Amino acid sequence: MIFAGVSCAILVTMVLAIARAIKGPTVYDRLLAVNMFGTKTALLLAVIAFLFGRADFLDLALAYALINLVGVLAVLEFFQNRIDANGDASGD
Amino acid sequence: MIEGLHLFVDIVSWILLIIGSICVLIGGIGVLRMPDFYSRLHAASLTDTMATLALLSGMILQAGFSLAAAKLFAIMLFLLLTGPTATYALANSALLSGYKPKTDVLEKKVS
Amino acid sequence: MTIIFAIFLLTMLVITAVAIVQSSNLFVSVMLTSIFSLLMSINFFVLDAADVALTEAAVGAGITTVIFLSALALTATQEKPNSSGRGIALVVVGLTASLIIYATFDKPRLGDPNAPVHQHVAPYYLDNTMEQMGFPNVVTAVLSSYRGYDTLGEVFVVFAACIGVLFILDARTGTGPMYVARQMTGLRHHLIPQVVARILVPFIVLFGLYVQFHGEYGPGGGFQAGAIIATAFILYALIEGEQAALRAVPRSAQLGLVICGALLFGMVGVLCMIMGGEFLDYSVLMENPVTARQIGIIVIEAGVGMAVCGAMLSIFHAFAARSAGDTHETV
Amino acid sequence: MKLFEFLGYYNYWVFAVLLMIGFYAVIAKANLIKKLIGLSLFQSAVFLMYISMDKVEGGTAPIIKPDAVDQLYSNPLPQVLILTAIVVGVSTLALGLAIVVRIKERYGTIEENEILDAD
Repeated sequence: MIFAGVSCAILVTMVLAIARAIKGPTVYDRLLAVNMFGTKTALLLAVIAFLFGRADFLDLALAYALINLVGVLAVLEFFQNRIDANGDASGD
Repeated sequence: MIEGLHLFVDIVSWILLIIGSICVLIGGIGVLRMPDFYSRLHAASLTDTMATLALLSGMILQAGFSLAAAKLFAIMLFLLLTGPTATYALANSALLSGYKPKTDVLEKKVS
Repeated sequence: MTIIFAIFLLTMLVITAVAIVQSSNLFVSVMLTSIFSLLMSINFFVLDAADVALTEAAVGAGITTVIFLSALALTATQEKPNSSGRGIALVVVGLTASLIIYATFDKPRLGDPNAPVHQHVAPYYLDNTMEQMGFPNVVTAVLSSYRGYDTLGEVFVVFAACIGVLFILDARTGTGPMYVARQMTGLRHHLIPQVVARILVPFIVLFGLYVQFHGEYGPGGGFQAGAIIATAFILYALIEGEQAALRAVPRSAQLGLVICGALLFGMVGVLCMIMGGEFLDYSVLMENPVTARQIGIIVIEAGVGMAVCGAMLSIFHAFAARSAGDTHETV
Repeated sequence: MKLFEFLGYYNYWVFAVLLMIGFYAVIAKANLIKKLIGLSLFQSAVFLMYISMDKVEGGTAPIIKPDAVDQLYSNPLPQVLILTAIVVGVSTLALGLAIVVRIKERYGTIEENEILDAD
């Protein structure tokens, strides 16, 4: 039962993160929300695996824990190039 | 004796899970409510470190000594490694691109 | 419990989708697309499709975002306002949506065990996999043995798409000055991500190999493993720059992976025919049909993994090389 | 109970709405990359419908537990179809993006109406 409570807490946080990702205002805020959403997804998948009693599905959470960084680094990589090219920092 | 130990482990893991949930919620609210990017970053990093640590150690205690516990430990390790890295990279590139922290909110409060 | 989860997640999915379409900044759209993919993956997991969720995780978390971003870096990040035809489009879309929703009332309820879809071949697969294949993951069994033709076709579609991208973006294996990419600049200042990512890359490859060879017993298989390993090399390219990544895995090696993977799959089928069976009927490969099927499945899963990994890597490098220093085009 | 029966269709409604959101982006937006994003939303909606159909109440993922008796499993067939379709979807998406990149180089824009004007 405690796992149901934990997953509800994580779900609420995910809703808040989506609100921040949609609201903006800068690209960095959105990126922060996306990154946070990714780590919360890994946690939620681990909790749900326990909740459903199939602990052998933790591989999914492990996959997210490992490759979630790639998205953020990629945005920084290409976005930094953009900023350098345009010479402006507002980004939006 | 064994019964007592089980109860103790259960209680500790529940406390950890509850602390983790509270940290996740606080972080989420902070990300939505904080006034500027850097303070939001601060709130988000709470969920990346403290919540991850508490939730996953709580689950490891529930899992006992098994393969699941090893996987949970790996998840915790990698989340703790990548979360702060992403936060740092974000803060650094925001600063490099000239996005300054908002300080007037604080000054208003102080004066 | 599941239904409450599903309602929560699906509502978030719709909100995200509306935001994706609404936003006029394409960067924002792409970032929200990655949230959409995360939500989709959780949905698949809640709906008892662990293999599909792992595929969505492997593909959506890294590769889709990276490919979209590299395409954005080459085109434009801002959508121009344009409102012509919006009214008609909204009417058409609204009408069709209500028609489809009306039609859903004839469908069996979610999770109905008596739905027609569960009556046809699925019980056969579920009952016989353990006996005929000797391993518990029915999805892998259907993917690589019962429905092996489909998978062969899909691998060749990936192969063809990869070749198409390479032709369209003109990424030859040549080493003339125009094809050598300039060092990407974005992460040059960031020491900590570089160090962490260097630690992470071998673990991602290791995890990919685990997914590849554990696919018979847990969620996983060639498609997921190929995407995960490709993500590891993409991460390497992001932190070390294009040139270092191309030194580690040259273009010819990437193309070799694609071609060898697809050929390996096909050759196993032909070998089965030579041994006296039908195309992709692995049971004739050895004395014991169960062992023979297992060997055949491991080999073709390896082929799928190689093909997917090579295809994703060559697609990424085709985009990245162009965005890094491409000024030679004078059409 | 009645409410839960009714909510059993929620997945299909979301499928319909997502499908049409994607379709709207394809027909109403002039930006080619936005069209491709809409196409991938459309695709995801189809994935969602297939996976919704495989769910069995009280079942679990189709990885057989050797020790469990009378365990229900969800349908493996839609999962196989969608698993391959996701990877194929990414490759075809990349193909579309490659074409958009070439269009941008040729015409200098990725807005549909400007491209039509330039021709």
